[in-house]
Amino acid sequence: MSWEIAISGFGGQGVLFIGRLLMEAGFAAGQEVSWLPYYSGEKRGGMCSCFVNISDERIGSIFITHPDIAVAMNPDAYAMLEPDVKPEGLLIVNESLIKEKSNRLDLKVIYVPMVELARELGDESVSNMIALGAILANAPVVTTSSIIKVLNQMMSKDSAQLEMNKAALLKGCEIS
Amino acid sequence: MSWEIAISGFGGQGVLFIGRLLMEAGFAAGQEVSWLPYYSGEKRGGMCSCFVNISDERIGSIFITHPDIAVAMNPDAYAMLEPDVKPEGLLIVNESLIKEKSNRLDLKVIYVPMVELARELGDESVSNMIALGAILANAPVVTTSSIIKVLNQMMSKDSAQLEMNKAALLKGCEIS
Amino acid sequence: MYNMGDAIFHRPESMPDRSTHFCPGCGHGITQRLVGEVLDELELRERAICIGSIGCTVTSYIYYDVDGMEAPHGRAPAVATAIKRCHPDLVPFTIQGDGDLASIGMAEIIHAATRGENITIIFANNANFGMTGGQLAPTTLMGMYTSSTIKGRKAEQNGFPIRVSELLATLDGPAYIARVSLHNPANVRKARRAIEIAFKAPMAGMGLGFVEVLSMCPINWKVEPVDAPQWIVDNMVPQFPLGEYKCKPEVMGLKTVVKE
Amino acid sequence: MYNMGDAIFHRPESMPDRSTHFCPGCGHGITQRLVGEVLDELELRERAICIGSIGCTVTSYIYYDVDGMEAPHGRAPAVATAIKRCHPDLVPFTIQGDGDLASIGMAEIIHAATRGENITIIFANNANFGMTGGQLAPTTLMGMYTSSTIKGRKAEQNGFPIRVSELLATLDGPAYIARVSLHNPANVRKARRAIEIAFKAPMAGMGLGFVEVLSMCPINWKVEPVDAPQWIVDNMVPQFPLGEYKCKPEVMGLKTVVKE
Amino acid sequence: MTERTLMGGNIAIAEGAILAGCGAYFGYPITPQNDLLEHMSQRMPALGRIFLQSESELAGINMVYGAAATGIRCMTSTSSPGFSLQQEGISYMAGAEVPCVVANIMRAGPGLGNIGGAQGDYKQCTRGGGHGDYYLITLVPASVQEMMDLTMLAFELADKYRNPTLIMADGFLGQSVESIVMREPVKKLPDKNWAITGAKGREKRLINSFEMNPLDHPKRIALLLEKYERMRIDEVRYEGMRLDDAEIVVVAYGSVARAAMTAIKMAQQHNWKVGLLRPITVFPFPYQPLSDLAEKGCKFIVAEMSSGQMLEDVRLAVGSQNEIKLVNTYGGVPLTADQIFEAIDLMI
Amino acid sequence: MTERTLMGGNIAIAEGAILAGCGAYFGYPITPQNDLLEHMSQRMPALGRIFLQSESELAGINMVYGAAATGIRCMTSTSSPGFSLQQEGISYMAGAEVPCVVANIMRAGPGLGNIGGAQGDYKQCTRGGGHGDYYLITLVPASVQEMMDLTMLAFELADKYRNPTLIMADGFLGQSVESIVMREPVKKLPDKNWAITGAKGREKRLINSFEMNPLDHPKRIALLLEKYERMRIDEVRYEGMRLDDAEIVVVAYGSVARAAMTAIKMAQQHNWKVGLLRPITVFPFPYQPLSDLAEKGCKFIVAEMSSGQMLEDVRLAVGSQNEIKLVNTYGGVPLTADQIFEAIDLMI
Amino acid sequence: MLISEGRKTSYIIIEKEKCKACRYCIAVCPKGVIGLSQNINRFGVNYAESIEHKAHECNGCKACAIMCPDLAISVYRSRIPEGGIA
Amino acid sequence: MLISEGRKTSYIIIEKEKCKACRYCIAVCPKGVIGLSQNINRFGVNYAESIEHKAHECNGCKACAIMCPDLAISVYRSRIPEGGIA
Ligand SMILES: Cc1ncc(C[n+]2csc(CCOP(=O)(O)OP(=O)(O)O)c2C)c(N)n1
Ligand SMILES: Cc1ncc(C[n+]2csc(CCOP(=O)(O)OP(=O)(O)O)c2C)c(N)n1
Ligand code: SF4
Ligand code: SF4
Ligand code: SF4
Ligand code: SF4
Ligand code: SF4
Ligand code: SF4
Ligand SMILES: [Mg+2]
Ligand SMILES: [Mg+2]
Repeated sequence: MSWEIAISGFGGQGVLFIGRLLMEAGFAAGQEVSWLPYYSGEKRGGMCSCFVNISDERIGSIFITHPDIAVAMNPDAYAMLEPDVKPEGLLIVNESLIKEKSNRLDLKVIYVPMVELARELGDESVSNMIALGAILANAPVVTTSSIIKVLNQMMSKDSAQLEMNKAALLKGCEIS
Repeated sequence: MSWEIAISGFGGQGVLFIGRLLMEAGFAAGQEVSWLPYYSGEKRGGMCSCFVNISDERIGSIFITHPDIAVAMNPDAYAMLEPDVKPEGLLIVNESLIKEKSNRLDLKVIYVPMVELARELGDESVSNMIALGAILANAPVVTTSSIIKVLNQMMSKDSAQLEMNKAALLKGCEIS
Repeated sequence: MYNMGDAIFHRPESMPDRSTHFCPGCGHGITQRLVGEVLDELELRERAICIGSIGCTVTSYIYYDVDGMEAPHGRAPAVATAIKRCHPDLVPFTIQGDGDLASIGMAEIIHAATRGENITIIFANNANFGMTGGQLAPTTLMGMYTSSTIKGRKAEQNGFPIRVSELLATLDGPAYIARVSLHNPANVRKARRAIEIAFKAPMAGMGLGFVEVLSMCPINWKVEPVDAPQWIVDNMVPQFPLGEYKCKPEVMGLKTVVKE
Repeated sequence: MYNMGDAIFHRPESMPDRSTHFCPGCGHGITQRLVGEVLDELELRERAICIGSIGCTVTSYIYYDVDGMEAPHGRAPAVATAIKRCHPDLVPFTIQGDGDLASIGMAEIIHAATRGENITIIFANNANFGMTGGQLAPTTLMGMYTSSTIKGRKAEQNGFPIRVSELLATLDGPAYIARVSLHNPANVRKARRAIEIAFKAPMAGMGLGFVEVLSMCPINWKVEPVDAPQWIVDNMVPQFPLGEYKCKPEVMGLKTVVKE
Repeated sequence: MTERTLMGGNIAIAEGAILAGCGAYFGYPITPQNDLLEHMSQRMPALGRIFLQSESELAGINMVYGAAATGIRCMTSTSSPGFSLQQEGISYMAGAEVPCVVANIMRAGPGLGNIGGAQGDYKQCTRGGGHGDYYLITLVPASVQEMMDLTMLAFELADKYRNPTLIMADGFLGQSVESIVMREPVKKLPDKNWAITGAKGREKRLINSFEMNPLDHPKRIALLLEKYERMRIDEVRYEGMRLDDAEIVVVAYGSVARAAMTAIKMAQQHNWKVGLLRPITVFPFPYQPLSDLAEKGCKFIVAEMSSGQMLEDVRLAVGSQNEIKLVNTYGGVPLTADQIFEAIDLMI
Repeated sequence: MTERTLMGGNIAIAEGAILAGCGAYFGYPITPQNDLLEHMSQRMPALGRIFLQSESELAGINMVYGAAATGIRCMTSTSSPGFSLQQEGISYMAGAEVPCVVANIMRAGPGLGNIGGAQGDYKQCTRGGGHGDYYLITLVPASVQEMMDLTMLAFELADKYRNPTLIMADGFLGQSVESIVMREPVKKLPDKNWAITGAKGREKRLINSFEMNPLDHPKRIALLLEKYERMRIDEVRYEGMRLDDAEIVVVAYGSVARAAMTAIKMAQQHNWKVGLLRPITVFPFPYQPLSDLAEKGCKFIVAEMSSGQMLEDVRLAVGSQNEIKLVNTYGGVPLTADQIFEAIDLMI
Repeated sequence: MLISEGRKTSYIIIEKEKCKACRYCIAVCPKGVIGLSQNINRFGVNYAESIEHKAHECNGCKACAIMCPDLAISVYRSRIPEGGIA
Repeated sequence: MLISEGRKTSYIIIEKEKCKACRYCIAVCPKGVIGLSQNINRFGVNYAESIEHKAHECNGCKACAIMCPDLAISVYRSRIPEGGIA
């Protein structure tokens, strides 16, 4: 099985981080993985993307142009990703910032009001974790528990932040 | 007519200067000319050579490996030049410093005790002009008067030096 | 616009209406504005040349409605020198970071200074390489944490900070050298006046105008923006004392008396 | 060799028997010898690394019986820094000309100095680029004729000379900075002692040892060699005052009392 | 050790250097290689080795020159504009036969360009960006694993030939993370009987690129050239993929080679006979295998993130008989599998 | 004006620049081009133009960048190690499309090398010594007259293409003196509607190599590449001598071409059919005339004072069918007519 | 700059889309005129705004504008203030 | 370095092939011990030498040697000077 994942949004929306979590979890599951950050705008306030491969074979391209799974965190990301998701693929849309709806019938498109959901949890900055939850709920890339394991390791020093992230992850799983 | 001239000695023996005089005089006579300084040793105290072409045709190589006329001002210069002078060529040897004698029968070799002659004039530093005189006396490259004209121009500010140089030139012409 | 009343503070005319690309609380935004105010004040729209340096002020030229160009990392003083020499009527200036000016560009600033080039250098000292992620700069404070000194700057490993204004003040070429800070409105006002002199002095042919601006970089200092001004007071000012380090006698005359 | 009596002055042991490649009366020969004397004195044959700079001292390494290497133009302080950092037991030193150190190499010397590298820099200041034919150097005196300022150095065109010792003395890294001159035997003796400290201080881990030597270059000054020492007194010393510009307190202890 | 771990490309260079016994690192920040420098700033002192952030790339390469002259394995890393500044120093080291490793994590040029990955320094790296007759073995990793492995190899080759050796990678690869197998540290470093270490109990040694007697200089150069000739014979490295019956050969290196692998898989699904020749060294370049393929009548697609710099080497290898097409991007834009596939499609 | 005068090669570059309207010169001393700088230090101020001795070659090229951005014709000159230091700045200027002239009076490298003349920077000049995709028209004079003429041409081409242009000459030629015909000064300098001159009565202008939006960067590069393509088509220059019935063609430039002329005369005395193809531009390189000669079945002798750097270009032009031999020196040693003649003799 | 006649009123305008929420203005305002909005702007931050019931207390000291790194604040002074002041 | 007993004699030796005739030694010698030779050396210069009838006046002050840029001079001190002193 091979997963090609593309996640895109503003710098600061935590795009790289959830990509990293996916990679780490895939790696822990014994898969071949790659992770690539990609800035297509100014350093600050510009677009930021992240490409993750998780596969049981040697990985070819580290860029992903036709992802199996795509997450669009803002309108520019949506414009960039929506046309190129593989047929039968999964597209997660941050409904809070993206007003458009996809016409593609060959995709599973999930609209998630990430900002609002995160705000409900009291911290807008975890909308990325909501998005990650939405991926996990809709595609068997890695298990939620493997993500939580990685989170536990990475945030062992800040339990408040850890809990907030976990809560957002689970909310994302549930809601979508 | 084409003349290829190589002059070689210590830095400080005035090798470049007499080459320059030859070139200037050739130029004044309407010939094509080239002049090339060549240092084959350390900046100070090393070997210094000078290659002059005087010709009525477009000049090819600015390096001269087989000169028609060669002047060896010190032993290293002699070692370098003597074997390569063109058959029927002219070799001027600074007898004051070079003890060797050429075995080449196809050359006109002139031995000149340049240092002693210059010292007689009261200034060792004009031994180069003695050498130049020796060239003029033995090959119709340029006329002595054309050299004197150039000298007059170049040394117009220092008449003592000018006279000394002229005297050495003439002495070189006479003696050889 | 009578309805609006009189604008007593607004964006300088010389600065087109656009957002900055700096991080929240970055001092560069203030410095750029102060320069813009001086461009207005001295009516330099048609004479100024803004030379971008390499650092977070890399595109400082986009903020002014004046001709501009880039300079390779550290070389803005050389670029400015040539422009001024070729066009004495133009007013080249640059905002250089401490990495740009004091690290890679040290030779160029010293030589422009000692030659007394009639150019304006605003030296935005934020004690680190902002743009590349907060590494040690020659101006990084003793003990300060940076991304390349995670245990803090230590003398044995990294030596001592360079006090650039003091260093340049040993030279005969500069007309005016001052160190100012952006940590509160009063100091920003002083900075503004120093920058004005740093334009006027070279315009009058008196030599280099140089202002070192202690400038907030909250993101790399890892403090909240709102705490950054106090960070300057607590950490930078003790190691980089404020004040004028050089003011040629003839420069004194350029100072306009301002009521505090 | 009883017959010969006791040699009370002879070529330093560390200097193989060979002629110099310098012009008649060149100060570099004296400076090289003084360094050789110090290498002997401090028994550094097995620890010293001589780093050639680019200038007439380009091959200074051939004159010592110690390991040596070259450095690109102006970069000897960087080369020396690395050697010392990697091998604290070695004693890297270099003799740099004023073109090498103060023109192209200004950034490297300032940074080695501010970092307090434990290296020795002998700065042979002859107020011109000797090797390339006597062009303007950053240390060329006001009004002085050089092959690139044939009408004399003028402030408007060429700015002002850099007083390198004073400049470096604003930094915290150097342990010892002195300016000496070679114009007579007494001053040569002083130069010798300064050079000794400039070796001892970094060897003791106190920071950079730096000696600026005012040095004769008769050929490019266009004076007879025998008049060159007085030329220093008349022209250089007024613009480059002799003396110690920095001497960390702990360095004082390294000075041995010598009867004049 | 076959422990697998996740690692960034730049970090893998740093760790590879450490495994190879690199004793000193000197460098100056520049995107996209800052994490390499920052990683070294922590790791090297922790290991009792030398890290120093130099005041510039110029100073950095000259620090490398100094440290390397003492026989220590050492390195610097930079990105394109910084690499340009190091050309004089590299030329000196090549001339003085001092080994070192320089990693150039390329970004888009010319000039300030942008910080996107690129392969626009190919000619500069393979043809001597500095003055004079010299060449540098240039290794071009295509995975994080190779970032580590080729860095270790680079130190070996540098010492073997007493020559600076380059790691040339695009910024994308430098910033990517992949899983790798950790390598064993190098146990024994070579003796260097030329190094300047203090003339203890032996004659003095000199490291320089200058010959006092200029007439000796050509002899010195001749030795260098002979060395480059040996490199050309012994150090060509490349990887072939599906070359046996290939009608079209894609030539690509670095992250582009990875995209090419994907493109070739896509082509395979159409049963097209497409192979990949991936240079691992670009100096020396694998001319022979390419000209062998040309003999067999292959067509070639050169895929690179530059205006077609490697193209010239492929032309030299292939000659003018066979079709060669370039598919490329530049200016910091990645070259994708799609684009390469399209080029294949057009050629088929 | 057909006044003839004697002039040194370096001086002819300086005077050519002055005739071409060069308004500013910035440079740093280095043998063998010191007389060029010194000459400019007197001539430029006397003409009311700008001369400044920069603190280094780095500062020098950046001064050129600044002055040239204001639309002034300007230049620097240096020799090999100094040229290496200018690669970053040249890359910036190429990226920002700022015209200037750089004269590299080559000496022997790598490293400090020696001050003898050489042609070892051929690849550096023709293949982009700096980072990123760019090319520089590189003019290679073979006489003092051409030192002047090609310098004047260099200024024209620099402005025509808004690109730095190189004069590449060996130090021997730089230091030689020959008689030349003085040229007329250029009367009218081109208007530069892109230059930064103070935004008087117009919109502001920007000179940079950086694109705020990185996605625009490729467009900018594409324009550059298109420009280099135009150069390749329009700016190839060379001189042929006795090529009509040549069986052997010597390819040589600079002072070596002069030696080749002598060698060919010697060959002529044996009635051997030997011609000379002398590139006057080496970027763009005269590939076409050479491959035409190759078609005719010629054999080639490449004569150069380097390890064989131009050789690669001749190979690219000629392909693998025809015999190509290299005759060369390096390390600051001149290549003589004798040596070239000998190579001819061996091939005949 | 003393205005001797009439009631003098000052106020500020903050361009919310320029604000990056550094809070410098808030910290330096002697009158507590400025606060952070509940809403976010295109930078995704809760931008600064003049607090409605405090706006009239502004004394026109310009401290906020002087400290604003993002050129987001203009300061006005008017003798006859009109509505619409935010 | 006082030698309290015996007659102290100093003298110098100049290696003529090292001398470049800068005349520094001549200028600084308080005793006029040194002069230029009539002969030239391999540098082609009239090298310095200690003047025969002055040699014995040398007081061993070392000034000449200290100033010599070419390491051409050594200075000796002996209580029983032997012949061959040049
Ligand atoms: C030759 C070169 N080296 C390195 C860089 C990378 N670089 C970009 S900005 C920068 C540091 C900037 O720091 P500073 O000048 O202090 O500016 P700040 O960002 O702090 O305002 C560096 C090293 C570069 N662009 N070019
Ligand atoms: C990069 C580079 N630029 C220029 C030169 C040429 N160069 C050699 S020596 C020198 C100047 C030396 O002057 P200084 O350092 O004062 O030494 P001096 O000869 O006066 O002792 C220069 C510019 C060079 N070798 N390398
Ligand atoms: S990194 Fe620092 S200097 Fe750069 S924009 Fe951000 S706050 Fe300003
Ligand atoms: S040029 Fe000057 S510095 Fe160089 S050797 Fe001669 S006298 Fe000495
Ligand atoms: S002008 Fe003064 S009082 Fe008014 S909002 Fe700003 S800081 Fe507050
Ligand atoms: S100072 Fe400016 S950017 Fe900062 S919070 Fe206030 S308005 Fe916003
Ligand atoms: S030692 Fe003193 S007295 Fe003797 S020769 Fe030398 S300078 Fe004269
Ligand atoms: S000081 Fe030395 S070189 Fe000079 S004249 Fe005396 S012996 Fe000769
Ligand atoms: Mg900074
Ligand atoms: Mg000097």
